[in-house]
Amino acid sequence: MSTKEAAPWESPTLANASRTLTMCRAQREAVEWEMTNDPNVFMVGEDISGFGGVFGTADGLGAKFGLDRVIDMPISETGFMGLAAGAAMEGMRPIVELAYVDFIGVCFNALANFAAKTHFMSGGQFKVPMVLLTGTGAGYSNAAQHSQCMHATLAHMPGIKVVSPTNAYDAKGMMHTAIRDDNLVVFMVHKGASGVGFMGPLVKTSLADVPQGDYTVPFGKVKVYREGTDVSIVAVGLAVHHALQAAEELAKDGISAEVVDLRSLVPLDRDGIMESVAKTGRLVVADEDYLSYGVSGEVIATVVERDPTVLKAPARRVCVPDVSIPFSRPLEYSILPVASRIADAARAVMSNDRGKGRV
Amino acid sequence: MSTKEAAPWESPTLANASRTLTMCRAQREAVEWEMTNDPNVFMVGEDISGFGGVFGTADGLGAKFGLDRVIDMPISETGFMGLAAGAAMEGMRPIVELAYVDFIGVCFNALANFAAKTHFMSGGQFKVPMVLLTGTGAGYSNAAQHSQCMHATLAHMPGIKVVSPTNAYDAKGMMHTAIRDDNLVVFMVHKGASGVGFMGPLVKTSLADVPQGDYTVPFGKVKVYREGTDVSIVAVGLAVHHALQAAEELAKDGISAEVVDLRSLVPLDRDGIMESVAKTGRLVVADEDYLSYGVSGEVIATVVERDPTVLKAPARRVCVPDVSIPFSRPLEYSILPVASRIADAARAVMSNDRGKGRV
Amino acid sequence: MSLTSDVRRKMYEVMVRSRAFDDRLTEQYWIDKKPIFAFGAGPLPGELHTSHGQEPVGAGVCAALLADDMITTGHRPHHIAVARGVDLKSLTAEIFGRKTGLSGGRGGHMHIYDKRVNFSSSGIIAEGLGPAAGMALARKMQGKPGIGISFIGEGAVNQGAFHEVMNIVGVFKLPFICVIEDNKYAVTTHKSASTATERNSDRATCYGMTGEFVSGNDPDLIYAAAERAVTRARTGGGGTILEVETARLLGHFMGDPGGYITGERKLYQVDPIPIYRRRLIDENILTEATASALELAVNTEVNEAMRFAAESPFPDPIDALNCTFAD
Amino acid sequence: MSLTSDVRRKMYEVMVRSRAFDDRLTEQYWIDKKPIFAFGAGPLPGELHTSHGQEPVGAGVCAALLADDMITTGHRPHHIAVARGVDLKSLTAEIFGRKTGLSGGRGGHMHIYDKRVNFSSSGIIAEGLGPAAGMALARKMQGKPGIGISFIGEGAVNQGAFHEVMNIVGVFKLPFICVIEDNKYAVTTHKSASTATERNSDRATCYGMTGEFVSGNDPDLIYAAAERAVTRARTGGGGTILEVETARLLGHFMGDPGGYITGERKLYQVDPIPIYRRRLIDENILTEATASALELAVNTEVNEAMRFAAESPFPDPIDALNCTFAD
Ligand SMILES: Cc1ncc(C[n+]2csc(CCOP(=O)(O)OP(=O)(O)O)c2C)c(N)n1
Ligand SMILES: Cc1ncc(C[n+]2csc(CCOP(=O)(O)OP(=O)(O)O)c2C)c(N)n1
Ligand SMILES: [Mg+2]
Ligand SMILES: [Mg+2]
Repeated sequence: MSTKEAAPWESPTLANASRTLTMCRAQREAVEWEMTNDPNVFMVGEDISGFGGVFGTADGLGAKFGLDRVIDMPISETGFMGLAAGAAMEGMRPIVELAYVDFIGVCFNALANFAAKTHFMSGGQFKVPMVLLTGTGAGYSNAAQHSQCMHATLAHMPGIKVVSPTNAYDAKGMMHTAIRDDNLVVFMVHKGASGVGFMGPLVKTSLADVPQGDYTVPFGKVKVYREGTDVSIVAVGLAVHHALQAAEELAKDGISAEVVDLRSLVPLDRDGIMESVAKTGRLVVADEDYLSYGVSGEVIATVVERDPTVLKAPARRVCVPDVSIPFSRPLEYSILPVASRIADAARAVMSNDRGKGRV
Repeated sequence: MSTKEAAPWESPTLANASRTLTMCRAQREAVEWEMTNDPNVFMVGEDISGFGGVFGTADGLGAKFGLDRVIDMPISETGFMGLAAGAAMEGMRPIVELAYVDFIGVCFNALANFAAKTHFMSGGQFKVPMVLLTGTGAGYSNAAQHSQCMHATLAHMPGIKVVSPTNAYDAKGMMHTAIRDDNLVVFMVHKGASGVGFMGPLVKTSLADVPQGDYTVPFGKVKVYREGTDVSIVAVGLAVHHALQAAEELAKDGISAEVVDLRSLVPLDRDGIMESVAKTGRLVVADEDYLSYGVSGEVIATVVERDPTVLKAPARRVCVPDVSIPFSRPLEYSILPVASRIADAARAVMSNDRGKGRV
Repeated sequence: MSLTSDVRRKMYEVMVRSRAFDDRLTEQYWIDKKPIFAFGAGPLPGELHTSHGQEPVGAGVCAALLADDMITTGHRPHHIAVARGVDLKSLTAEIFGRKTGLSGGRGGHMHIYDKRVNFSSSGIIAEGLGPAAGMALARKMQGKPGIGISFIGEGAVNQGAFHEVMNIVGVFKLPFICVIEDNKYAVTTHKSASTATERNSDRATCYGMTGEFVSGNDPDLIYAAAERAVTRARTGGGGTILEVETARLLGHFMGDPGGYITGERKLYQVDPIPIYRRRLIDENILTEATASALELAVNTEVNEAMRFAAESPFPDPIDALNCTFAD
Repeated sequence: MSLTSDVRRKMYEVMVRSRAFDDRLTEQYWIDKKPIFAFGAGPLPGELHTSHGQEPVGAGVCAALLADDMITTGHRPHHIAVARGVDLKSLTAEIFGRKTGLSGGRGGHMHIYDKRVNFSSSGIIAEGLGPAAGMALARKMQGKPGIGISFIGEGAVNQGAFHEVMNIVGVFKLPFICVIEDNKYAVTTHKSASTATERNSDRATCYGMTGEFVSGNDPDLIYAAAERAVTRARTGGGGTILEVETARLLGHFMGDPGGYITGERKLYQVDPIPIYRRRLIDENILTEATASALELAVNTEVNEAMRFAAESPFPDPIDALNCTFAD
């Protein structure tokens, strides 16, 4: 496809020789490396062979590896999730793209009851090494059925590893790790941070210098993006970038915020969370998923089942307040965990003001 | 069907004139009352017309109301959940039976993306008054795909009310409330407490005297089964009965446990939780669902975002430790929130022993 | 009903209205989306799937329906909404995310609901099928008139929900029509690469339904087939799978240049509106003058709807917190 | 392969083994479940779906397979597992929840996995179809032999997964066989009340597959049809939907008295094993003496498996905490 005709889902290329990449470009390198070096790795999904899928992760891979390894599927998610699981049971390492995690409801059984439980139910006889690459998140007026995060929906079920990188370096390294993992790994990337063409301006803090060759970033370790002493902002996905912005704002008020990226929900780095909160004594959790029965509760509980006395003030959560994602921009932005809401929550925690700022 | 030929899924009848009922008998009365008094109420599900469904909730209703109001469906859960939602949008009040909540993965989209969001997405134009009656829980060696609770899977999604009565009085009153509610209500009953024939001995604390006529039990209020001063055991579903047993044991050790039944996960009675924990200063959450990203974290977070200082000791959770439910009895019982595990957790909380008892 | 001149004029008008609507939206859509494309930018954010080329399906099928009939559809709803008579101002305002929109801005372009005309659309593939069947069932149980019609794309047929609902329709002989808009593509994937049968209407026999295939993207033929299906449904003759060959003239959504539609396949991307205009003039149903007058009137109406929407206030943020539950 | 006397004797033996296996399990199952029935009670807790009457399907199809072929099935797996040659001792021990079981007691009767013979079963309706197709795809990609076979019930056909996977099989021409065991009932629901078509094999044309229907619950005919399907799959002829009329002689699961099977419908509940025995003796494939000897040997073998299982230790509780993730 000529540049003029470039579809918007192609990721913009950054300055030519630079190795500063977007997440989707970085992921793509890992996929390409693995497909080159391991004949068992292949991709399935909708509209991936010609157009690289909605994330551009498969961009050009159809042409390079052929339609037998980058396989376009009918709109039959139950069918092809099951297919991928079966192929994995026979030694293949499928990477499946589900463009929007919102669609998971049509194939949840194949993932959570079959792919996730086969290793257990078979007493370890079968492994199901597969990666589910899926896009999360709101912020571009795509409304209730194309904007969800559903972090907890997946992380709650046993047998699924759930990761969500927030920058290009991690994206590539964690994609290598995911493909080499012998389990079902759900790889969630917020559309707003992925660097995919149709989402407009790049999120600067998601760009990173990325080594050329292969390398792995292990699962189950938080990443402290920014150190601080007053309050820990523990976040996942795009909310990490909002938190970084909030931390800048807070710094102006003399509040030193530590920004902790969970990166991986399963396994969860409970020690890493505790370490930060024990240091700062204050906790704000920022998550674009729904508030109740989700990541935010789990992070808070993690601290409290270790030691509630580390908390100098009530913990606060900045999440989507248990409503569907609205279409209209002012409605949508009012319920997302944007920087201003996170900063407000942090300020409230600092002033130990227990009334305000809670959704 | 003659008594001799009684299928095991029929609930045993208790002493004749007595109004002490099992949950499934009590629920059935509410369904029958509503079907008699509201022509818009009808049932759909698998194997309900002749045999009353796996819970006996529809027992005899097929014969009484005919196959046009107690409708047997093919094994097409996506199809008939969507069908029920559409009927509800046109003013009907369907009660849908999904025998085991484990099957929800084949129809999660129709529920969580459609039925649950239609009221919101239509700006209030359409209502979707439907009840999903479903069975939860383990404890009878039915293994990984027929033993789950999945409380949080449903409660996490906006637009779904999620309730789980634990005794016959509540079961009937909450069923009336559910049928009259203008929203999707998921009515979860633990098979082990429902009193259904195939589960063997009845759980005594689930039986209750039940008024003959109709009455409602509101959603969103915890029920304190047993008052106590030392530790709050907040539980849901069958774990409430385990907690009651644990409380008896604990009493022998001189520990006064308060047993709080959430009854309703959405809406959640956060004040009710706080009231109990503020009083006792100690918290154990017992839930047969998976530990992480679930009810237990939400309950703990609820306390901590109000006031962490009420906790005299770290909170503890007694849940399924993020593994699939194993078939073999000793494996299964080792991971369920049985009374002994709950009592151990409470004792640990009392002794403020932060090391032991956590899964 | 039969294919009178009035019906045909009406169908033409509906097609023109739908096209004008999509054209105006397209203009709005590109504001602030150049030079850097971003779904979220400009006065009309989000994905936008216009119906350019598929107008005959909405026009032809809806012309055969009565007010009581109930429609569900999916992510590409405009031509059907317009043909059904969804209020144009509230529809536009919804797509602009305004307080005056059908759902007060909560829904957006993929989630169009207008209870007054029994219309719903939502964005997950094939998800409207079960609800439309359920609506039909409800009316049957209530002894009220009305059949259920669900529009899906040819790609949506491969979703399990299609199979489940068609079988339920067959078993319970529900008054239901599944309209399959076969525009040959699901995003970039051609029907031949995704579907093991050429004509999805052939599947009807497996479901105790009647199958009809209409080729040519021709409103007159679509109307006739829809009428047969409607009569069948109303008279206890059961459900119909009505597959209609149509054309998606643009990309999957705005921003997709559709460069993968090449060679012979381009031949099928023919605009049906000028063809129908020509025919109605040739058959003296319209004259050049009446056609132009109609087009002018419709364009004025659409422009007014756009103005109404653009001038309407945005909703209050607090509106995000209501309508989750009905009370 | 052809229908030699050896094959037929082997099929008879497999049927007898499966029946003996189910009979012994049934005895065990009822221990401590009377007078009060409880799924969870006794040495063999949980739901138990035996295969009484369906033995010809397992025997007939598996006789036509090679060791490389891969099977998935569902909640009623015994006759297929036995026919496939799943190790009887480890199988029994698994159903008894013992450490020596195939999955160390984690899986149980609905979740039978034996990688050595490429066998899997799991308990959600129709969930094995996609995996079997994927296994077939894997072998194709690896250039290794082996076709995918998935067994489902006639009730499972109404699950969306059936439609999705059959279409995928057709589009990609996968070496795959879907065996539908038509025992007429899904729990209490008769096929005629749940399915809008009489023969599910007729659906094959919609999926670019070949359909075969075998009536009579006859192992010889099943074998022949399976062989045709296998040959087709191995030679690039694509997939087959093979529907086999069979009989569920008992209730859906142990404890279901099956009282809803009445009148004419009872006529179809005929035990296929004595009929086949009679035929083999009549055709001089077996004698009364060799048949009895075979039966005795098989019963001894089954009894030994039961003893092995009963005497095996239970797993350690800690085993619940491993095998969630592979490392
Ligand atoms: C379950 C599900 N899977 C995938 C998508 C993404 N998606 C949106 S439209 C579309 C293509 C639909 O093709 P078709 O049904 O032919 O309708 P058309 O766009 O041609 O009108 C896809 C794959 C979705 N919305 N839902
Ligand atoms: C998705 C799903 N829905 C419902 C069930 C419960 N269920 C188990 S077996 C069965 C009947 C299956 O009938 P059929 O496919 O004909 O197999 P058979 O029992 O006759 O062998 C049902 C409804 C399930 N396991 N999974
Ligand atoms: Mg299409
Ligand atoms: Mg059956």
